[in-house]
Amino acid sequence: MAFWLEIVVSFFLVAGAAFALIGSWGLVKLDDFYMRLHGPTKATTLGLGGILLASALYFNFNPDVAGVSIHEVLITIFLFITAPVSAHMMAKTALQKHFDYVGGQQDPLNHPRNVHTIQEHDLSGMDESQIPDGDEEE
Amino acid sequence: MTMLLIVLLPFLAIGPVWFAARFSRNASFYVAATTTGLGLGLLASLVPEVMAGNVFVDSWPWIERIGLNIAFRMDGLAMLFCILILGIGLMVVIYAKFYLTEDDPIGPFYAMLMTFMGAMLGVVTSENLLLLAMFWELTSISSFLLIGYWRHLPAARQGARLALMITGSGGLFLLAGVLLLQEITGSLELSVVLASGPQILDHDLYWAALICVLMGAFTKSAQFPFHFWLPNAMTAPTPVSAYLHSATMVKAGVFLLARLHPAMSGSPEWFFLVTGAGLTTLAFAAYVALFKHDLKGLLAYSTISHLGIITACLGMSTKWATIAAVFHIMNHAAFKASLFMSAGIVDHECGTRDARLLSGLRHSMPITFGLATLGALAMGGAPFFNGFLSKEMFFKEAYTLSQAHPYWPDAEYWAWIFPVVATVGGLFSVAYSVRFIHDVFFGPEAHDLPKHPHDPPFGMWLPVAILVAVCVVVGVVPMYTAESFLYATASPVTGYDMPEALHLHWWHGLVPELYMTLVAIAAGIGVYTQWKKIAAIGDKLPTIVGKDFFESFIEMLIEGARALDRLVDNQSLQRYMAYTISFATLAGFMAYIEEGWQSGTGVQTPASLVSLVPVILLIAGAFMTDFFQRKRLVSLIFMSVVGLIVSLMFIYFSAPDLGLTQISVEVVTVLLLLLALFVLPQWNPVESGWLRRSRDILVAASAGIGVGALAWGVMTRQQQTIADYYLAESLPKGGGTNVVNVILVDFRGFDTMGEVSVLALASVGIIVMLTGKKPLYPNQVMPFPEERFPLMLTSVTRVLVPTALLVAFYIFMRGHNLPGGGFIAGLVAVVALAMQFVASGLDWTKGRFKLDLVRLSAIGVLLAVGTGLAAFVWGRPFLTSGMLHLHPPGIGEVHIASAMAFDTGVFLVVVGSLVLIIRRLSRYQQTMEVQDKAGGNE
Amino acid sequence: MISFELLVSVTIAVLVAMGVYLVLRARTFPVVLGLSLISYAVNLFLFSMGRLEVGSPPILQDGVEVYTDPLPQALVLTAIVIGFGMTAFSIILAVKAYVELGSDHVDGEEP
Amino acid sequence: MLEWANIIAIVMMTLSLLMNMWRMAAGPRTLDRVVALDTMYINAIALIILFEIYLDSVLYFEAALLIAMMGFVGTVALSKYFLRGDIIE
Repeated sequence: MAFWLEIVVSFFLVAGAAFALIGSWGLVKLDDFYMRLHGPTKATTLGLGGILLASALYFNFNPDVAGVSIHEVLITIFLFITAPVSAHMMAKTALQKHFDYVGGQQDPLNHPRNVHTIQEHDLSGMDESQIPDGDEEE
Repeated sequence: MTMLLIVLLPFLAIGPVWFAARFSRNASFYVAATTTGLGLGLLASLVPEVMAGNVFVDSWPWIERIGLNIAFRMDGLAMLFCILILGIGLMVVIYAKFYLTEDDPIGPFYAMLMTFMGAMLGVVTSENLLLLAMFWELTSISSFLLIGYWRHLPAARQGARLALMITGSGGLFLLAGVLLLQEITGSLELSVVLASGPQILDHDLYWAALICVLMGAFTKSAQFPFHFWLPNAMTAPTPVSAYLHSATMVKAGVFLLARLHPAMSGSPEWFFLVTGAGLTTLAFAAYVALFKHDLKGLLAYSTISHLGIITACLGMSTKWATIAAVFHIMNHAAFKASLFMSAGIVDHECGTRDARLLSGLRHSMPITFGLATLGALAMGGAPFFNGFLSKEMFFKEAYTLSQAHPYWPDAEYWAWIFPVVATVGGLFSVAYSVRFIHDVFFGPEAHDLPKHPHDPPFGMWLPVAILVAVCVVVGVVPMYTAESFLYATASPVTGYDMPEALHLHWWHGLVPELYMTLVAIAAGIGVYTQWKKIAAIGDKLPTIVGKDFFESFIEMLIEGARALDRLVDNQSLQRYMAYTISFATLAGFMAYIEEGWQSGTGVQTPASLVSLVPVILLIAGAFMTDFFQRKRLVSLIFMSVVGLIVSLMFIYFSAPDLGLTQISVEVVTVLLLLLALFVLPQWNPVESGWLRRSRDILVAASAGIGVGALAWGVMTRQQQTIADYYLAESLPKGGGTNVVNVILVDFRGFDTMGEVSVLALASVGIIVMLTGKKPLYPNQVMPFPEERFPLMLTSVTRVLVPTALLVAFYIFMRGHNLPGGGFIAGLVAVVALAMQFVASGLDWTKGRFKLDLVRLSAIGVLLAVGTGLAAFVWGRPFLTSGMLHLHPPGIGEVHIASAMAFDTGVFLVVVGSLVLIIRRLSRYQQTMEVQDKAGGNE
Repeated sequence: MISFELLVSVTIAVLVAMGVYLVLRARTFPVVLGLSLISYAVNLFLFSMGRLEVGSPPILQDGVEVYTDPLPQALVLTAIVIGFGMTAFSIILAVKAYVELGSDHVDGEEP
Repeated sequence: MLEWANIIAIVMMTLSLLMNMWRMAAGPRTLDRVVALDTMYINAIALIILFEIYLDSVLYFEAALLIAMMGFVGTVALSKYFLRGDIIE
């Protein structure tokens, strides 16, 4: 295995892992849900991308390992399509559930820009305590 | 061979008899009668030889390991019983044809009768004692069915149950006795057992064997104190009573005594137990019989009493007493069967058999009157009847006992009890015989009977007439009719130790037994004239009704079982589970304590610090699952962490297939549990106190420690593996390099087939559970009138689902050689489809995915089975796989093994069943939502 | 010394203990979760009967001599799927019981 | 060098797994736990790829692929549960 390739692969490995670690660190450290969502969805995804890149380089340009591996490409595509969608879903949920966020801003759904959304849907008669999310105590 | 045929014939006739009844009652009757007649004919071919003193033994090995042979023995005793069973059987078959009404199904009746006849023939001709015990139980079962023939009558059902329980448990005693005899003599063959009499008597186990055998005999022959089932069995149709309860089945007990008489008699135990039981029964039952108003009840107790005579004779066990017993067996069968049939005729024609209602029937039923009177005279022991002869012999033996006996050389004053009890029994016997005739046929003519009485059709009284004729002929001229026959039949019972000649006569001069008879007759008639006064005294005496005693005993057993049940099971699953798990854990620890637990000495794989982290995560995940168990959703999330880590562990420990399966199953499980959770409550209330919780923690911890210790103990020991075979043969025989998959679809394909069938069955069960009308139940309302299907999600899945299905296909295709295969591919496809459901809803998907899922899994199962069956075409065993190697250009080598088809079957079953389950559950919720809304609008 | 054998044994022990505790709860849902945990433990236990090997999966390759025992893997694979069938059946039983009886207590009625 | 890089990366990934677990346990909201779970799935993919490089083997890629797919489906299903209650309508 060429030395330069080893350097490149090692770099991507460590860098990718570092990004992933930072993502998780963000998940632990940040103050509210909306902030915390950033860590995993951005940093960790990017970190995984780095590791996948390293793996692709390692397996495809390494004479010691026979064959061509396109799995990394597949995984990367898969991940890069799905990660935003799942992040979107979670953010949507958080908005819907009126999660507080740090910094004194009001509930995002009460923001003037969003008021019409509320009017469109008749929320009266809905008992929100019945929303299933496992947070509330009985 | 003839003997086998005689026994088998009735069994062979069961089907035809039943079947013929579908055409006409007559057809069924003719088949039954012909069979019985044929049996008699076959028997007749053996009679001359047996009369000459020959013994036939035929044997075919069956289960030699336990000494069970199909072996038959035909000697005098067996012949006597065969004649009784088949002869009286024929009478009963004819009689029943007329007795049963159009409403009574005749096919089952004759079928059961044939079963009983065959079983009875088996009992009396068995050479092998184990075979005898088997037939013995079969008689109990078939008599249970026959007694309960009128199943709409509660009394019939109770009587049948009682009879089965008493005689059936007696049969178990008999089985034990038989096995003890085998222990003593080393053989189950009668010829051996009969020849080793002294050895049996000297053996330490003689007592136990004797008790067991006597229990069997006494229960069957209704000897005191097991007599009470017989009167209760009188709810049976009269042909059954006549056949089972007078002539044959109850005789099985005395048959057994007679059969084993040469081997087991001759000890004081035998003498006192058997004679004591016989005499007690004789006097007691005769006394009770006098006060029975039901004619059949009277006859039933009379039967018990006469069986007592036979038992007592066998107990005395002298040469002449034994001969008397055999003689009385045949005499009693003749007169009692005829009397039962007469009682049946009276019942049939008058609509009642209550002696208090019946009166003066001699005018309207002259033929019946004549026949019944003759039969009753025989029963009462009047001179010139067969009953007289055998009873004389019995009296004589009883008198002899009072004079001297090996067990008491000098005449003892208490020994007078034998002739006195015998006479008293005879006295009551006379009394109830007189009552039977006088109450029913004499006196003023009764006018308030349910039916207008008249003589029955010819076919009904003919059997009675034949039997009565036998009684009279034997009674008048015994020396020409019965002497040689009795000699031949009694020989095996006495152990071939017979007097020179029998010289049966009804006049022996002025001997003690004649006085005893005269006293009995005179006093009997006297008692009858005063019977109402005596009955008044009798009513004041405390009575023990055996049936009630028995019922309360059974009640006590049931109550005890209930109490025990309440003790361990208070309808609480929690408690039940706690007990079960604790017990299992305790049992495991017992093994540790007994054998000592120690870790093995095998090589251990050192672990790095890094590998500690997943374990910590897993433990944390599992712990949190418990910690948050009251918040169900959170608990579920933690459980899926556990699943993730477990699949990582599988991957790490060289099991990629397992990792793939685990992670896919994990997600499908989460989907399913989420679907379910939507219906179920979101939280668990606080229910357990600290005591309950500490107990549960204790139970859980000890179970965990036990299992963990076991795992540790196993893993640290050297392994004996059979894996090398699979690893070596996977490629040459299974045509694949992924050994796990080859094992699944090839080596252990049969197991896999079973497992996919189970999966398919589970899905069918789930469909059944979720089908039908759903009850309305308050449920979480839809919280947000948000867009139902987020646009981004929907758009992305348009791309992802086909990709995922492609991945599934890819994993499936390579499964035979690389990690993958039908199970995993199926799960991936399920997840892909579930994703589609989540993103676009059921209706959208259903419009584009038209597959009958039930059919899909059915096709899968059939495909798996069909692949297995295809091997038969090439003459190979089930599920042998074939292979085809193709080299299409550009792709490389492609193996097409027949295992591929099998794997396709697995794939289809997994997809069909799982998608079905998911779809059905979400449909279920939708239905409930609709109902909720409808309910809210009203 | 920490060995894999020890770690896996501890894992199995913890899973069983947690599973049993959940099985002893009074509501159907935790019982189903507990059963799942126990079936993880059982699968791991059966799997570990083939002993623990790292990096030698039973996929035949040229030049590779050491393979782990494939037989427990095959057994556990079907066990996982069947275990899923059982979980599915029991959770749907729980749903049905709740809908029919109006209570998800394991005894079918509120205490 | 690659070996060392690999080991460092593995250590970092396990550390981030531990952090995810911490977030999962701490909550405070259930949705936080879902995010943590999603992150765990992604970290698991990374771990598997690192493991492959460590072993020089390509036998585990399908596992990584499947975890990516399953993680997505799981997260989406949970989110849908919060949004609508009924995940399959």
